[in-house]
Amino acid sequence: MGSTVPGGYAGKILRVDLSTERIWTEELTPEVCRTYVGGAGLGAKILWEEVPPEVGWDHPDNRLIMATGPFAGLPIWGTGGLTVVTRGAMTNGATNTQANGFFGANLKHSGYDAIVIQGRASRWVYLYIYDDTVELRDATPLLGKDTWETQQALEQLLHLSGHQLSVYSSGVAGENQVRFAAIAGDYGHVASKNGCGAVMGNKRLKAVAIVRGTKGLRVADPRGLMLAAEEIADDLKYDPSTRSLYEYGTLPGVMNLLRLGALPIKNYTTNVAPPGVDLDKWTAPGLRNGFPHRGYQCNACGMHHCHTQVLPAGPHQGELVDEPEYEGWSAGWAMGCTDPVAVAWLNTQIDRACVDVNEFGWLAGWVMECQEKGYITKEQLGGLELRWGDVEAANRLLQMIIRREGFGDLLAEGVKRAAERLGGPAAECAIYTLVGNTPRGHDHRARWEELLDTCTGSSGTLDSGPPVRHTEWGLPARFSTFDPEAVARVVGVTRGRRHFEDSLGACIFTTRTYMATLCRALNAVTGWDFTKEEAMRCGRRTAALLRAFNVRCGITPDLERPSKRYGSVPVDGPAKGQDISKHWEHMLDVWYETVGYDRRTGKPLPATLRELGLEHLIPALWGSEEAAHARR
Amino acid sequence: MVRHVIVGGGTAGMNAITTIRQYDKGASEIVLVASERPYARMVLPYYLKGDISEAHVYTATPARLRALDVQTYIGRRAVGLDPQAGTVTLDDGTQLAYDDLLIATGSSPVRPPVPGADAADVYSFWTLEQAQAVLHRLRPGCHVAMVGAGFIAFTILNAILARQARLTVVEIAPQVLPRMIDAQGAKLVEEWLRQRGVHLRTGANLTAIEPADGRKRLRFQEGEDVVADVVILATGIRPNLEWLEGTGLAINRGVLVDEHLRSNVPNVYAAGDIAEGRDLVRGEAAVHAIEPTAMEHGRVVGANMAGQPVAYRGSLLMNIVEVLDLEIASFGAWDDPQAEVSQALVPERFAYRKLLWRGDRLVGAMLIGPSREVWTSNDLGMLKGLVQSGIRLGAWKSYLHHHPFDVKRAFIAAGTTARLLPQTVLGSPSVPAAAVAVRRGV
Amino acid sequence: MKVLRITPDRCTGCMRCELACSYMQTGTFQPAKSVIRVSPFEAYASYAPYTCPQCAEAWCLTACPVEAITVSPVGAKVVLDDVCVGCKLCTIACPYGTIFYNAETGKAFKCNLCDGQPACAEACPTQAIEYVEAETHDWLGAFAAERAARHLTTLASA
Amino acid sequence: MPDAEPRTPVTGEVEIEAVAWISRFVGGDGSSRKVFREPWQPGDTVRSVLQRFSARYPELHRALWDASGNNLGEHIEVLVNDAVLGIHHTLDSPVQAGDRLSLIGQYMGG
Repeated sequence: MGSTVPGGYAGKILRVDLSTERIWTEELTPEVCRTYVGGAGLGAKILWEEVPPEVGWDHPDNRLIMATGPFAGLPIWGTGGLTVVTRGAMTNGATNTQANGFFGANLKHSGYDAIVIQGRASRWVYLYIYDDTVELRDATPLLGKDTWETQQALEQLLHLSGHQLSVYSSGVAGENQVRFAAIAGDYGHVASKNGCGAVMGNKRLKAVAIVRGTKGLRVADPRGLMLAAEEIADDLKYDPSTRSLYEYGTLPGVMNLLRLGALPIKNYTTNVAPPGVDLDKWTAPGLRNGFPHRGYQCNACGMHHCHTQVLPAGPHQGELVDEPEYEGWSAGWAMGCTDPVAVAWLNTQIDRACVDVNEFGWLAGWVMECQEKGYITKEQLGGLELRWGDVEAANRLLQMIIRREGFGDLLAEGVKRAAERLGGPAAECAIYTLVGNTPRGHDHRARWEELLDTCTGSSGTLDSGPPVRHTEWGLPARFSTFDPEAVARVVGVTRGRRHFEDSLGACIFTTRTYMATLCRALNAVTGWDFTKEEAMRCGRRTAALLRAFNVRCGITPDLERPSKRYGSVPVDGPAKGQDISKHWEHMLDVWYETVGYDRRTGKPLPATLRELGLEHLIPALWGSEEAAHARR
Repeated sequence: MVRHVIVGGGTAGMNAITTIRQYDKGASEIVLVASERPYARMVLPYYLKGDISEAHVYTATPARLRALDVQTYIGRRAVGLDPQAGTVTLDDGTQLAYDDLLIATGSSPVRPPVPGADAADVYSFWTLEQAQAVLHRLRPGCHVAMVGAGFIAFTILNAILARQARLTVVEIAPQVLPRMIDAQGAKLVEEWLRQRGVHLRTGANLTAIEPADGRKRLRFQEGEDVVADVVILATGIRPNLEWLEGTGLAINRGVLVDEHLRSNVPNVYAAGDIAEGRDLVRGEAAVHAIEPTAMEHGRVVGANMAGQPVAYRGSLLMNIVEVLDLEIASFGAWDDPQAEVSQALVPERFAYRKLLWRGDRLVGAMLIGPSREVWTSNDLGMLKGLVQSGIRLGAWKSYLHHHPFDVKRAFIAAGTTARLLPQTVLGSPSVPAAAVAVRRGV
Repeated sequence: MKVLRITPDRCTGCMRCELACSYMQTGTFQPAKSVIRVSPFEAYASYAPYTCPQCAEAWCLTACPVEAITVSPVGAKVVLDDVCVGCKLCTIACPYGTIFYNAETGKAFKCNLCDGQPACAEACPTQAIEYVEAETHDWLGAFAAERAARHLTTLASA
Repeated sequence: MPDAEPRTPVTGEVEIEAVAWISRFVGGDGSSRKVFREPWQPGDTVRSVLQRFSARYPELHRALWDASGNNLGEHIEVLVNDAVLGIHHTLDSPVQAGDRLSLIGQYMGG
């Protein structure tokens, strides 16, 4: 253990060069810890420093960073995950995307805070980590296996069971560099955004397998840590805004968003549930208790969030599946499927195939609509009939995509590229941003804050996320989602919070407490004296780094807008008639001003960079500092 | 007042004394004859390694023996037994009359029949005295030749290496630990030792030990000589039975005893290395010259001598030794040639499990794995529990056959805990030995 | 006496008990040194912690050649660190697999019920582990037999 | 002295619907929904009806309003006749008999 790092840190970054099969470690300095904390912050720093613009997502020099943070492996709820930072395949820009489970805890207990992978292997390998034993091993026997099979195979090979081994892999989708391939592990935890799994596949890295290590983690103030952990837990349990999350995870989202007009139904063609759907099955208790289920929590987590369930009926009765998150359920609705059992099955097929569930939802929904309207023919799909709600057909499409078979090869490029390739009326039905990503599983036409956030995010997904305890920043408790000015300001002011959360090595669901509370926990772990202001500055620093990275990669503000369908006007439901397009430019004006970025070029302004301690980016972004001064 | 005479102050003898007192609270006379001050032989390697002081080695201080109200003949050796008269004769001619007698005289090391093996400066490592002599000779950088690669030899490898000595181990058998693990396991252990700088020579037939300029030269039937600064012999032990010849005691490899550890001679019991009693797994009589058997024998015989008719289920053969943080253990019928075998080997993790089956019962097991591994000591105990309990594993047999490393799941799901909870030796809660004392004058 | 009552149905496999336990035992968060250990059943869908039953006639205690294991005021069988030499006889004597050897300290270690305030029970977010007055019992057997059946069919045949 | 009070002429009711999770705060089990009928009073606004209603359910009150008790807190969304607040209605918009107010938990996913 590095003697100088603060409490909570293992003190080492594991470096792997797949081209040369060289493995080494790098000490983490206390300064880097304090400045970037970990996870997304640490990843952003490395990405900026080591991936120049000419290194695209599929260049061997691209870095695949799997980082934890100071909370990982400690008894704070939900502290087993990892944050993947890389130059992603969907936008060819930055991504940071989180998965949970036990990867992070196991990595920390083996003595590492992060893994940085570069190069491309000359053979398929998997990375084996157990304390000081770190090896690249032949992955030939694992090829063609899905994420669950890969983990099972390694458990059998290594003779380890349960949480003694964490395996994160990218499935067949990763092997075939499907653009929206994800990285998934621990049976149901997915870092899904921006094609991080395609990067993994491009590097010929089949999996990362970490044995629960034997090293100890010290913290500055153990008693303080336990108290802060309890404080966070109590807040999650008892605060009205998080109580339903505590009891049901994201399940309540389906009914809530349906009532708000934000549940995406049949590829944004309606916001009203079809008649005859038993909506009681879709309430949180309905979804939870409609299946035999058991809690399946991440490291040290007391939430009743992640669950495993057994399919109670249908053609796959008796199969064990991961209880879908809201996003999984909503992907079903996007395809017009209103049978929870069918959606639950499909969701696990998507996890195992290892693609982003949202992207697949939009893709399948889009193909269904296009086939119905005759824009895509059965012949084009190799004889496949894809009718609304048919999950078996959707799974066949999924299998075509991950193997890049026939039309699947085009669809494997994701919604935007496939739509642009097809053009015509088909393209007009497709949901995506011009940067190249797609939204979460919401109808953002009834959630303007997330539409703006999704388009302006630098990570291939939304950056700010739903506002959490935003009154901490002087914002009003409630704002109308259709108030362009208020929305843009909230998204701007809260930008950085999630980056900070995503640097801690904790799940972004268990950090839904006050920033001040998170700081108390962080300080107990590290011995620092973070205030919520410093924490927010830290998060904004990460956001600015990722933004600077994207600008350097050529992602400019003109791409920050929704596709035609994505930015259209709801035709029915609670948000009928609301039209964001009229307000779009103004929203961007307000947002840019709030975050301190340049409206024209997208760059963080020199003053912003200085405020965030990122002066060293100014020459690279702005040329000489004088020029920058002259500009602003 | 009943008079118990205990010959031997090792593990069996001391456990017997403590157990008698636990039951009778002092209502009997106890006489202990011991050739040395009672000490724990298992602890000698740690003394040699320098982890503990000499005082730590002793199991029964004079104060403890007083507290237990034991009359002692320390430094005395029993040389004769007259069952008709009910007396034991000591080496100084003392005659001790007994109402009942426990023979627990243990065993002694065997020196190989090789010229020079009996020299005074060729050491055994059995008694405290011998351990002290070896200790005295070990210097950093000195070259130690260990003759024998069995359990006893292995218990002291750590100590020798911790003292920064160079080590050569020579063994006549084709593998190390021939009476504890199979050839496949031995290969793993040998590789582990070689990687850590131990020089191994198996299949080595020693022909002579000769003086060589203050050092010793070991000659072999084949291959180069070994010149060492210190030679330690660890070539086996045999029970100390000589003094019992002609007494009418039924003796096979040891003194044959029944389930109450009684010999064929009335009022004469035997326990520990010298006793040949029931083997738990195989059911037949066997000498188990191991510490756990000595302890259990001592407790059972103590209870019986105190008038508690405790029947002993039998002793389970088990050995554990750790070399440089590699755990090596075997249980029960680990070498049963008729048993069905399940095994798995992960060479890169130095992990090995071997399970031996009769029907769906586990009759023996072998385990090798690094100490730091989470499941090593877990599996150790659970394998012991499965063999000891004799539980039928049913469908779990097939599971264990495919997953010999996943002992825990099968152990738990078979309900082994419920089966084990009532399976005890004496059937009464343990009392720490230090808490057992005779209250005089009550 | 008060024992750790385990209700396996409530366990979600979060391993928080292992973290809390290892902290109490070693001063660092180091689950490899936890003396309560969570086992998977039913193809990963269910988990349950397992620890020392504090059996009355304690195999570990009687096996120790140097009397390094004794009974604490709360009835736990505890290892006296300054007496233990690390000979591991207790680890092969205990048929439950719940006494361990620490290669770093060279000592045996086991559940000591944290002197009457077990950290695992306090840390468990679902009350799967409780410290209550009860008879020691095979808390997991029936649960595991039922839960693990699925695992037998799905994996053993592989 | 109820007789001395001027009687409020009740000419209708406003429907209040606690959806799914929010029904927990008004005696429900969190599944499905719970519907109440609140007597309409002249001059009622969205705010006044909700304040009157939530006064009877302390848990709901705490979740629905901010510290001032006058503005919505961050936890519950309000629909008026199935339209999100902010489209046709604000908190100060008049409510008519027969209108329906729906209370929906804030979405915490994504």
